[in-house]
Amino acid sequence: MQRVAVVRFPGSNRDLDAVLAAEQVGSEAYYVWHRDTDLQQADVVILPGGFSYGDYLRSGAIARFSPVMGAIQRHAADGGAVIGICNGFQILCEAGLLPGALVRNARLSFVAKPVDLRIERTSTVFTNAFSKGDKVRVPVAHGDGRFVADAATLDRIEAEDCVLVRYLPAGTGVEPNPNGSDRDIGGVCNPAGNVVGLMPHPENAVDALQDSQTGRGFFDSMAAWQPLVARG
Amino acid sequence: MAEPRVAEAPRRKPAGLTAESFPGERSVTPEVVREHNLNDLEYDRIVKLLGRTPTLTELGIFSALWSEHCSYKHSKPILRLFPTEGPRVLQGPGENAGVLRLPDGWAVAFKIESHNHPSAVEPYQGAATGVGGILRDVFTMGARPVAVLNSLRFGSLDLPRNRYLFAGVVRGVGDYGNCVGVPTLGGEVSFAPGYTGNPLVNAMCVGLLREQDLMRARAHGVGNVLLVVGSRTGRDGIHGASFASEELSEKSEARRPQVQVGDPFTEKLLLEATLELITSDLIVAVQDMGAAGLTSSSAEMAARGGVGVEIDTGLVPTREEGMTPYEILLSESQERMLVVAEPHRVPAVQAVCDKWELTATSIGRVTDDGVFRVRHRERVVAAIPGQPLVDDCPIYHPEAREGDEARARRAARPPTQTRLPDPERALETLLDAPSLASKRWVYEQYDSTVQSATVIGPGSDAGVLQILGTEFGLAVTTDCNARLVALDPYEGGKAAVAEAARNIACAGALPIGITDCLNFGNPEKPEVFFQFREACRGVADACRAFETPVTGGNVSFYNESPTGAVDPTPVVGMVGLLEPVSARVGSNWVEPGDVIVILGATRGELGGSAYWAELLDFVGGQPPAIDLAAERGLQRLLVAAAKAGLMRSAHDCAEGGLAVALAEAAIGGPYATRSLGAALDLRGYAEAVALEQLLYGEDGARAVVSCAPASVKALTRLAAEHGVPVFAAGTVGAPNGRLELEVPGPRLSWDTIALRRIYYDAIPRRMAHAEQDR
Amino acid sequence: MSFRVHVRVMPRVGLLDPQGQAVEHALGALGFSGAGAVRVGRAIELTVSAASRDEAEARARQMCDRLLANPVTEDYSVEIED
Amino acid sequence: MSFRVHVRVMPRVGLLDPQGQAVEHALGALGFSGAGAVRVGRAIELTVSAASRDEAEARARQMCDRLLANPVTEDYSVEIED
Ligand SMILES: Nc1ncnc2c1ncn2[C@@H]1O[C@H](COP(=O)(O)OP(=O)(O)O)[C@@H](O)[C@H]1O
Ligand SMILES: [Mg+2]
Repeated sequence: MQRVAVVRFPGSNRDLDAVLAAEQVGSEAYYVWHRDTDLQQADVVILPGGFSYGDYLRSGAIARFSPVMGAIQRHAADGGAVIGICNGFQILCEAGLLPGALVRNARLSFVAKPVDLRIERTSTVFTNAFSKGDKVRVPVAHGDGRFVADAATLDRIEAEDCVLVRYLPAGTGVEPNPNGSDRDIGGVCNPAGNVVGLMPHPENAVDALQDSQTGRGFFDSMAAWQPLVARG
Repeated sequence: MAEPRVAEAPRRKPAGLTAESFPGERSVTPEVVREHNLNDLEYDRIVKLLGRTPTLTELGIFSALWSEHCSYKHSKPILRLFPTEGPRVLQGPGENAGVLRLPDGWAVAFKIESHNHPSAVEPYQGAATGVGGILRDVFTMGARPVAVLNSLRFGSLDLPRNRYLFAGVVRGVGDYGNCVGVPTLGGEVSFAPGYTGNPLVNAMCVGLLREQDLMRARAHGVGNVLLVVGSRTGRDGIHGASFASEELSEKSEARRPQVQVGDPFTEKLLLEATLELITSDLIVAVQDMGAAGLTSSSAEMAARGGVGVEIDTGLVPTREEGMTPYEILLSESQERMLVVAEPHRVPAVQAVCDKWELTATSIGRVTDDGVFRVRHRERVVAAIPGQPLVDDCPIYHPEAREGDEARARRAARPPTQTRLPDPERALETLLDAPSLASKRWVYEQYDSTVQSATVIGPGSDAGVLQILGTEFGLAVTTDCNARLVALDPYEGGKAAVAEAARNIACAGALPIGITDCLNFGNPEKPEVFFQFREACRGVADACRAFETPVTGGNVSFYNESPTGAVDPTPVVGMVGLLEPVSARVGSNWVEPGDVIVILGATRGELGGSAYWAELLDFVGGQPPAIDLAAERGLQRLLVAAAKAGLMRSAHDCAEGGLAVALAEAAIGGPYATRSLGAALDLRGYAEAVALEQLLYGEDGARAVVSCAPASVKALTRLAAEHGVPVFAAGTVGAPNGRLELEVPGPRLSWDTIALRRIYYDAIPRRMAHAEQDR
Repeated sequence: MSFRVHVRVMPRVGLLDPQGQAVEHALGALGFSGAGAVRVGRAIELTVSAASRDEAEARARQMCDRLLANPVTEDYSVEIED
Repeated sequence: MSFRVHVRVMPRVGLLDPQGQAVEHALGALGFSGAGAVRVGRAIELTVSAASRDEAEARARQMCDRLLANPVTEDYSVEIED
């Protein structure tokens, strides 16, 4: 069975949410404390949402120095799957595992609501169960969710097909880009697709009683994922 | 609500009540006594109790514990009116939070607290630390916070200062709860002139625990160790408790304590560490260092346990150099806990705290002489008999007399209109009124999905969460219509409980208990104390009728500002049990073709209505008398109908009456992709009453529900069994269609898209440039 | 004339500064020994048109009092670039 | 010796600065004409123990490169108090 390590930093608060969603798709999920350096043969590592170190200074800026990050770097380099959600995404950008940065929302206030996304790339650990162009509605909950990078980096991200999902353009009945992200980017991945970062929270849209279940596809993808390289 | 306390206090005359003053400390003069908000009666009692003049440190201790905030000296006798018992009650008033029994060995702990004065001074930090305090009250009971709610009152949004306070408070509530990771599932906000200069900020927290993990803040076991856990102690908020117990004025401005700054990150670590300490049985007791910080937490834990304590302020980790025992004892630095543990457990306790990157420092021990003794290293700076310190504050029975002008307002009638407001425009005006309009601008700043248990978030009648791994859930709400309380405190108090229960029942849940936050003016004014007593009687009678015991709460007096006392605002926070959680019901129409049914009768009560307030600028008249039997019947009907799966939606009629309830059901939820039209014929309903009364009257015990055509018969039968009048008013119409009412006279018709825009834009458009307000 | 103004808005002395604490802790963990008393505030840069340097400073201070700093929790300082 | 260091971390020029825009707009609305080009960043103050002023500055710069500033979005400047 697929082993999913959910990393807990001081201040993580969607750690349980990640475990529950992983269990929904039959994965074996367990916590790894940020001071540990052993991922316990994880197939997938999830950096969950929250406010690691209170998001003080910059979101993810302090957590990225946690002892566990070295193991995560190696895991990713070996082709292992790494998924950063919200604060986890911020940490991956701060750590340089993903391009760009996540800064204060354009409207300057925290935003919590469902948003509509379009799946841009499907050959990744977190989206392979979708078809390109699929639309999903999942909640966001962040204050620093505006994805930014210089024009050259943005062009490279697009050229290398590293946009994971985009917010939908505004329209009737649509909950559009909530934070002013460049080019409506809501998530990115590395070229190989084994390291992904996503600002919205699919883990909060998997349960039958929740408003939307379309987040489940992300975790079905995770469960179906085969490592690119045989793990050494 | 202090008391009841355990009785096995050692009554033997405590020895060694000697104490010396701390070097450099002012001596205790009449001025100093007055500065500490202690009157002659109280001071004399202190001297008798000690058999000597108190040291300044002791004076500070008394002024904190004998402040209104800690002693409830004006409210205790009135609070005894509340029903506090019932088969579900595991913990009633007197602990950090009340606790009710749930199915399958689960229990719910919940409590509401005010942070009005700090928020008036510094809205962001005041609101943030208010949330922090109520979270700690709940997790010190051994419960994991699973929901927060917030009940807010401000003056009109036309004034920049009010916009500034509103924006700052909402940001503070959000930033704190979001960071700790507790979803906000509900609340309320309203705006009225009476709150200008004195906003109300009440925060409620709901937590879940296994019954066997229930923890009480009672120190016992002579020789056990006291530890402070969490943040260092600074000079923050010294005298906060007494500050919260006087009117805001230049005088209080001058004495304003240093602002407390919240650190939600440390709070999150404290939460995890505390729950780990409790569930692994490492500690005897734990209490938040809230108002009056170390003083109240240690003295109250000792009194509850009927023991003494001795603490050494020299051991408390401080943030600043040279803090005196006085400052250390009275500091209200946030994110600190006081823990009692058996000596041999201390290393294990410290290990848990260290894992969560917190420090735990031993500062004292439990003693057998019943004395509250404080030393600073070698020097004893306070030695006070513990039980009297907490319990013997004089209790006052102020005069209660209704103000003439309140009686006059109730008797008054709105100015006779040359022309009645156009009924179609009237609805638009009401939906655009900030108090009635959608609070989406507010709750969009609050994380409502974290923890994966949210079933219905903000924007419906009540918030609903599921208890993972079980079949049941909880519904939560806060409610109070202060306009009604101001006009008729007794009926208004009943109405607050009734509206909360209606909100809970509309979600399909059975009301099981309440916590209350009683926000009033200066109780030494007869008209204020009248409002207080009568409102409490109303709350008490309603709670008896609904079998919803009061498990705790908070009294906030002295909510006065240059503009006078705030509207009396007894906020009711209610919890309901939803079995099964899958039976939950939302408040918006779902399906074209569904039948719209009005439950309950309409006499057309406009007294104290939003219609009169918003359209005629008239606040007056006799508010509706709340028929508790009818309310109870409606609640039970809604619960039964939900269980039987007969309803697609249910929404209570409250402010704005039937018309606003219909409009809200049509408009759809905050993220609905469309509104729904409807065609209703009200001509057969409430024939005797005039049109404006029919549409905008605020009679209680009513709800608008929709159901599949096939369910109408069963619902009607069920309603008859519960003695609730039913009227099938029409059917749900097309997406984005029109809302059409056949009434006596010309048909009324609204474009639901337009109504939706008005309802959701009302607050955002007023707050568009709030960043420039101060 | 116009002047480039640098405003520094810092948390009041004595007030808890959780952000400063966190940064101080992190610097220590990164092996930067001997870094202490860290405070984190806001830096605001703006161009102010005024007849003189003094007037520019005076106006900047008014802006701080009215908007840029929260008198209850923050202190500010103003510098004019030359 | 120990030095008081003032670090200013500002959003990279060219990068959208909504906070700066909001402040600029608010200043205008409050009647402060002729205030423009507002940027809002972070001010960090800390004490650094070092043998010399230059060493203090060098160490502060290391701290910025490692932690205090994000090279993707921010520029920083360091000043030593005397
Ligand atoms: N301060 C707030 N925080 C969170 N939710 C809020 C707040 N104010 C209002 N709401 C939500 O908006 C909805 C409408 O609130 P309210 O006007 O009190 O409705 P009702 O009259 O049914 O009580 C409810 O779901 C309520 O929880
Ligand atoms: Mg309500």
